[in-house]
Amino acid sequence: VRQVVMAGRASAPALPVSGDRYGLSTVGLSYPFAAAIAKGFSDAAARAGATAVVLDAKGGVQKQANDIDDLVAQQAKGIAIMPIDSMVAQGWVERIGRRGIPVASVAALIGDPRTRDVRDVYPGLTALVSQDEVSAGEAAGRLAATLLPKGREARIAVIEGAAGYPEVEQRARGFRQALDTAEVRYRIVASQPGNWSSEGGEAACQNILTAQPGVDLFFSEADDMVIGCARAVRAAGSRARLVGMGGSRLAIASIKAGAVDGTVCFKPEALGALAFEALRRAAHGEKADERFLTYPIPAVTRANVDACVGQW
Amino acid sequence: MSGQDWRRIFGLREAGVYYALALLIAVLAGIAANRGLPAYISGQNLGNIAYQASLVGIMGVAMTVMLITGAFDLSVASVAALAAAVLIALAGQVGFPAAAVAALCTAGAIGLLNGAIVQFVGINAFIVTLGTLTAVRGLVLILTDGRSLMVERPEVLAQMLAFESGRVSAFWVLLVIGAAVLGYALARRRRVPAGIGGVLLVASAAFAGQDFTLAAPVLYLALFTALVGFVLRFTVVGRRVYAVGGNAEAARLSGINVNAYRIGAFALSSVAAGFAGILFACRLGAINPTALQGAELTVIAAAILGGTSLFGGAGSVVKTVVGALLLFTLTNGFNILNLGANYQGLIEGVVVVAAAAIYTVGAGRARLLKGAAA
Amino acid sequence: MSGQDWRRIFGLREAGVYYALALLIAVLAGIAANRGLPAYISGQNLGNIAYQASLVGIMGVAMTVMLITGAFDLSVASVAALAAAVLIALAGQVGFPAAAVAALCTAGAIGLLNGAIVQFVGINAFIVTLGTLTAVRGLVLILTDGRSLMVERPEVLAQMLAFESGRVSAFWVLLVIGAAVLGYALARRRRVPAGIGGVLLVASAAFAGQDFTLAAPVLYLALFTALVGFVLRFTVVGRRVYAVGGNAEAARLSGINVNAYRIGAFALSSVAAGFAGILFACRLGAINPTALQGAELTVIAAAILGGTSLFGGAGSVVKTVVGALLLFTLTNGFNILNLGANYQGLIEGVVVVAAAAIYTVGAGRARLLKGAAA
Amino acid sequence: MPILELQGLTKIFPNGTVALKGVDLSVEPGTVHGLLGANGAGKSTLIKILAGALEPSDGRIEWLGEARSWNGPAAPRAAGIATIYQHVPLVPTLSAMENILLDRGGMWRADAAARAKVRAVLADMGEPFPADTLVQDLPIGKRQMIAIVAAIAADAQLIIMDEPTASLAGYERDNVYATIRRLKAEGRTVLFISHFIDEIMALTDAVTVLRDGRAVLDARTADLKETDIADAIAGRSVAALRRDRRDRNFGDTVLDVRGLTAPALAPTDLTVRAGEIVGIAGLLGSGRSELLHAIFGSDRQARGAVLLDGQSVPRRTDEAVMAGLALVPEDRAKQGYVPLLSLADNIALGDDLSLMQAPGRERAEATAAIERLSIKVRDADALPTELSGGNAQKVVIAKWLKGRTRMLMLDEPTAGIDIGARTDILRLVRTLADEGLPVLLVSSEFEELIAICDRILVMRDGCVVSEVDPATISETDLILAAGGSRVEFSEGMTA
Ligand SMILES: Nc1ncnc2c1ncn2[C@@H]1O[C@H](COP(=O)(O)OP(=O)(O)OP(=O)(O)O)[C@@H](O)[C@H]1O
Ligand SMILES: Nc1ncnc2c1ncn2[C@@H]1O[C@H](COP(=O)(O)OP(=O)(O)OP(=O)(O)O)[C@@H](O)[C@H]1O
Ligand SMILES: [Mg+2]
Ligand SMILES: [Mg+2]
Repeated sequence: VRQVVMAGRASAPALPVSGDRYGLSTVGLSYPFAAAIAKGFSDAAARAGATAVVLDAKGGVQKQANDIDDLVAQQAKGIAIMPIDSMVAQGWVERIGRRGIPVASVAALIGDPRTRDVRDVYPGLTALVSQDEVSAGEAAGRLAATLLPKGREARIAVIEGAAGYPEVEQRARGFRQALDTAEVRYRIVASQPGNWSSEGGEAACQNILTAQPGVDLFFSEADDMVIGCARAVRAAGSRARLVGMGGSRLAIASIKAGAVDGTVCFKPEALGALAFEALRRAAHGEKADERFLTYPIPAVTRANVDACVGQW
Repeated sequence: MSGQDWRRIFGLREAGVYYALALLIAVLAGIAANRGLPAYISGQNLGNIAYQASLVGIMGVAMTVMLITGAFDLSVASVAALAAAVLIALAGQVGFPAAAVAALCTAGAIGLLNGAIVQFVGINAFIVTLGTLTAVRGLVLILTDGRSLMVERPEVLAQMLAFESGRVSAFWVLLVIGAAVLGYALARRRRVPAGIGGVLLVASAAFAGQDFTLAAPVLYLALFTALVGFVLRFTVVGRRVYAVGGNAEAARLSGINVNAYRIGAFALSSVAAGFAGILFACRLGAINPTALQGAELTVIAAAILGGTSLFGGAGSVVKTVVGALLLFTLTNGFNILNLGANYQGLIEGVVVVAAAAIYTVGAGRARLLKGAAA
Repeated sequence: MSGQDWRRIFGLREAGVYYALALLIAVLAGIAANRGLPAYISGQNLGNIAYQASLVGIMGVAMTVMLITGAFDLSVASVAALAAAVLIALAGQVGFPAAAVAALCTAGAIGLLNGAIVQFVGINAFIVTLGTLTAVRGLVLILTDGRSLMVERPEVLAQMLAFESGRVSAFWVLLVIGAAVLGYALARRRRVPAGIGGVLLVASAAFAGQDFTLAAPVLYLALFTALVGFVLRFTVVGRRVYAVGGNAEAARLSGINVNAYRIGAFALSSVAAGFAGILFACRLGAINPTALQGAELTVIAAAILGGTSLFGGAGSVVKTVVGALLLFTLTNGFNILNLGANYQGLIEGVVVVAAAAIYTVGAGRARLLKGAAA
Repeated sequence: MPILELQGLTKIFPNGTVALKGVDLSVEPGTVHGLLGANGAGKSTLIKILAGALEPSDGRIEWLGEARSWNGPAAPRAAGIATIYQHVPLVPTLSAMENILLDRGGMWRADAAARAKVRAVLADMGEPFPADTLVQDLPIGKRQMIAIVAAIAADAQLIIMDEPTASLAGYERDNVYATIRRLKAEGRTVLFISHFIDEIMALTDAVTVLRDGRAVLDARTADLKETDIADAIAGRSVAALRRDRRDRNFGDTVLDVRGLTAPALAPTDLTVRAGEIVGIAGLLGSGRSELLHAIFGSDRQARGAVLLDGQSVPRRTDEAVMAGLALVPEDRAKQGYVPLLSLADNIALGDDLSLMQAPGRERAEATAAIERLSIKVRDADALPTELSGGNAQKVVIAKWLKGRTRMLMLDEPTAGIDIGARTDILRLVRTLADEGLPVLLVSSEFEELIAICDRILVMRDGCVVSEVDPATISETDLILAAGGSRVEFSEGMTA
């Protein structure tokens, strides 16, 4: 009878209890990017015959702290953290480390993101599995450099995420560095938050276009915002070019349709899988020489958009 | 018309939110001009603000009715996201109109459920709609499986985009509404504010000219506001809505079916949220699971800035829309002036309190004392 | 003691939230056992739940006082974040104790400001605290420059960690509180619920044994709840708090300084939020600018789940804490059972409404009608 | 055949209170039928059942010869029964006119015909209130009138009035009397509840007296004397309140008010000596309540000096209470008690200055007060909302019957209180004064003022216009002094 009940649960959300348990604490599973990381993590676990315990911090640091306590209490074999806040997460890494559980960081580094280089992995971490936000910004900047008008100072507007997120500054920093390296003459005429959402990006671009009708290029720090921004640009009859970041399915579709000029291709599922593998190896006592794990993050345009499969 | 009536109508208490909006726009226009930016008060920019405020406005109008009946709905943003998800999920198979109807029905069903639980089980509306806020967002997650959904069929997508991004000549809209309001003002003497409103509308039609167009959501907002405002102001149903919120016991003893009105308000709120969700989904033909998260507080803030009482019995839908415009004018101003993101929160909070202060202080000490007692 | 009294005290209406929590724990323990997971009802796990609920509990207790006086505070989460930011920013220079005092003073000042605006300018508490929610979060962003801050000096950090992560033997805490409650129950006959509570506490002390320790925040929560509960239940101040919320005008005419009580409630709410912020900062030794965003709704939900009225005049701090425990037991259960994230929202929403239903339905039709009128 | 007949009507509230224990009542068409009874006798409960606002536990209602059972208040309205409730339920955020039209169906708010009809009724009644003012801005007396107009405009065959005159004074009462006569002349039936036996004698054709949920007297008014009714209400014989002519020696000046002014109050000076009862007479809206609130400090716009035993009292209610001032406000539900606190807690609200609550002492005091004021209630743990109107009023008075009170101000303390309790309360006030407590008493019952006051101040339009000696003035002269007309009054009472 028990078997029948368990079989009946196959479609139920909970994964069957089998093999070792590996935990992933995400920032929030209603964010598609995080959900895709979780999918990569769970799929990899399933392939390895382990159980993935994926927790949803719903965007709250405090909830994430609780989640990590719960994972420790459940004696997970390895814990991956997708930290909501990099500085705050330092304490968690140490706390988990004291229990001897391997811990990896996914999608963001641990430590002060302003001073610590992403490749300088925080002591105590088994692995840091991430794209480098600054170099992602650089990829976007290099792409932008090719789109800007030549022979005059280009006017650029940056659509930031929201105040208080370190990526906001990192991506913008990389973006500017690449433009500087490319020796483009440019001026950032506006830098406004789009709250990571399409409607926020649309409103910000609409409003910026009112104040600065001659903007040549909008750099949106996330794909959702670039899509909204594209609508605003089209509605205002502006000729501004649009560069996003993230490689979401929607952005890929928009690039194919010609509404957006380019984006930077992130692969969250790959991140999840890499993190799981790193933890599994560490749990089985294998030593790894490289603790920073990443994957190539190319900028894509309409010409090479097929190289990027939207994973979120 | 006596001097006292004039003072009342143009006094801060009645017209405070209009003054607050006008003041904000004037300040922003002044700063923009001072910095050598393009004219702030342009048809284009004002149209943008109206467009950005339209979804919150539509939900705010229904929320106002809700608040007037003395209840509360925190679930609107989740319901809007659910309607959007249903639309996107179904549109590919059944086409846009059928999917839109399904989305509205889903939203309406949740409204009825909310209302039934509040009225028949008797649980506080705050906790019920907080529960449905969470539960409905959960449904959105289940429906989207935590990923962004998009409409794949291009002809359906085109239909949806057309529904949302059509533009109408503002000239005719303003002229027709203005004439209607003026006509009303003339038909009954003593209706000075309506008369002024009508004149303003017709004047702005002439000012804007025939080239200036409005986005479809703005038109939908205007129509919905006019309809709800009309029902509240001129029909017996409207009177009963105010009575249910002002004193439910008095309403019941007057033979009004309080349950029906309250549940109806929940349904209206959810259907309006569903419609806002449809407009949202039609913007991009796509939806992500976190869409519109947190919008409920903006919606309620718009209504309360417009002077609607949290305790029921008083409120005006037009002022709610003005409240929403005020909130979005503020972000528009931040963007135009390129104010640093870190400073926006502080300024926004202060402006919201100051705007509310304008008419509260205007209402004078007498009401203050009563208000303190209430 | 008559049968009717018994029925009342153990009836769903009075004790509903306790039953809801017990039921939830029983269901979770059952499922966990069925799936072969480690025992759900262990000191460790229950301690975890209490620890996780402690910040919301502390804010919820103060929020309950706020709601009893008939006001409302949406700004608690922002205030907590500000206090945390002040603490972290100053601790490096002036040391932990001085920085903590500064943080509490900052929080208290914002509470006084909130209260003064609500009482003297007469603006609705909802809109004022929505404004300060935004403005104070803006201050946090300005203070931190949008980045996370952390304490650099190791000895200060150690002090802070010690303040938050010290553990006390639960045995003594439970025993002392249990004995006090029992003593009270014996001193006055007829206090059956207190008696039962005392017996339960002493029994769990015996059950837990001397090895079982409680995290410091849980102790702070217990002390704060006991203190506020005592003041509300046994002092004249407490009675006046209820009177102010139940009928402000009658309270004023009875010689109660309504303004002082209301403003005091705002100050208490903010100071408690500030203390929660300090615990938060000490827990992490760092603060991110978006910390605790959205926690205000959880805090209010805990209070309302505990049966506190949104309209003032009724409420119990112990039940608020139980409401908070209920909410955190739920997420703890999700984590333990590894329930798919997509389904959590739906289940959480349904459980919240169901928990509220337990005691509302228990209150029966009579109250339902009154509730509809309120 | 009676238009309305009740048989064995019973009502048991969920908390176990048996409000009606099988009442039989029959009302003849075209008559004015009086319903009387002590506070808590069950009058309001009875009419709420008739109006469909409460469901009877048992019994039978026959309307126009047909057995009916209402489900909700809409049915009796449709059947031609209009009701004025004791605690007038109005929507504060709507205008008076909208409130009157609240039960109308139809489509448009601005239904011209309906409005015209209401305006006609208003004109008939001498425009008792501005129709377009929001109800929340109207004082309690005007609100009472709104309910009366609403019931009359509803064009019903039976009009039930639950203490319609309790919050009215002078000419407004006369208005109501005239209206009732007109209704009767039109062939309508009125069921009239009142604690004023003179009203009952002058207006009604038949009376029923309830006591403890039973009808104890049912007779034609013409066959009864006032004392019969009073005795039936109280269940004992009630001695009429009569002025005792003893000469009193008053102590020193306790309350000294100098140049006190407020928006609705001209600068006023007055003094009250220890042991003295100073009455304040005036018409509705003459500023009597305003004066008391100004003295008490609850009107923050009031300016001027208030000295208690020579000490200046700061203009705040908490300071005033500390100093020993006490005010029993006129609107008990809104200003008097806290509905969610028990009677014991409500009564304790006025005096606690200590830190800890003292449940034992407070309960004993509350129980003593319940005894002393004969409050009809289960015990001191009951909530004020469970009480009948008059009993709730007594709770508010009980709040201030403390040793600490040095100056007692009463605003319409007997409004809605039955004849037995009224005499008790007035005797109590007299006793308190004789023990040395100075009292300021506002009442629209000039008879009461004359009976127990040592001096009467007359107010008109926010001004104290004269001071009269109750020993020498007659009731009609006092009414004249207050600005009412003697002719109207005597017509009102006797025609
Ligand atoms: N909602 C209620 N719940 C419980 N008991 C009630 C309720 N309403 C009234 N009672 C009780 O029913 C009895 C009759 O009350 P009712 O209001 O009918 O008295 P009344 O004759 O109108 O008195 P009054 O002259 O003071 O208005 C009283 O004992 C009262 O306490
Ligand atoms: N809430 C209010 N809003 C506006 N005017 C008021 C209010 N209360 C009283 N007034 C006005 O103030 C004046 C004095 O009223 P007050 O209540 O003191 O008179 P009163 O003699 O006590 O009459 P009542 O018998 O109504 O109590 C009146 O003109 C009245 O209309
Ligand atoms: Mg009564
Ligand atoms: Mg008065």
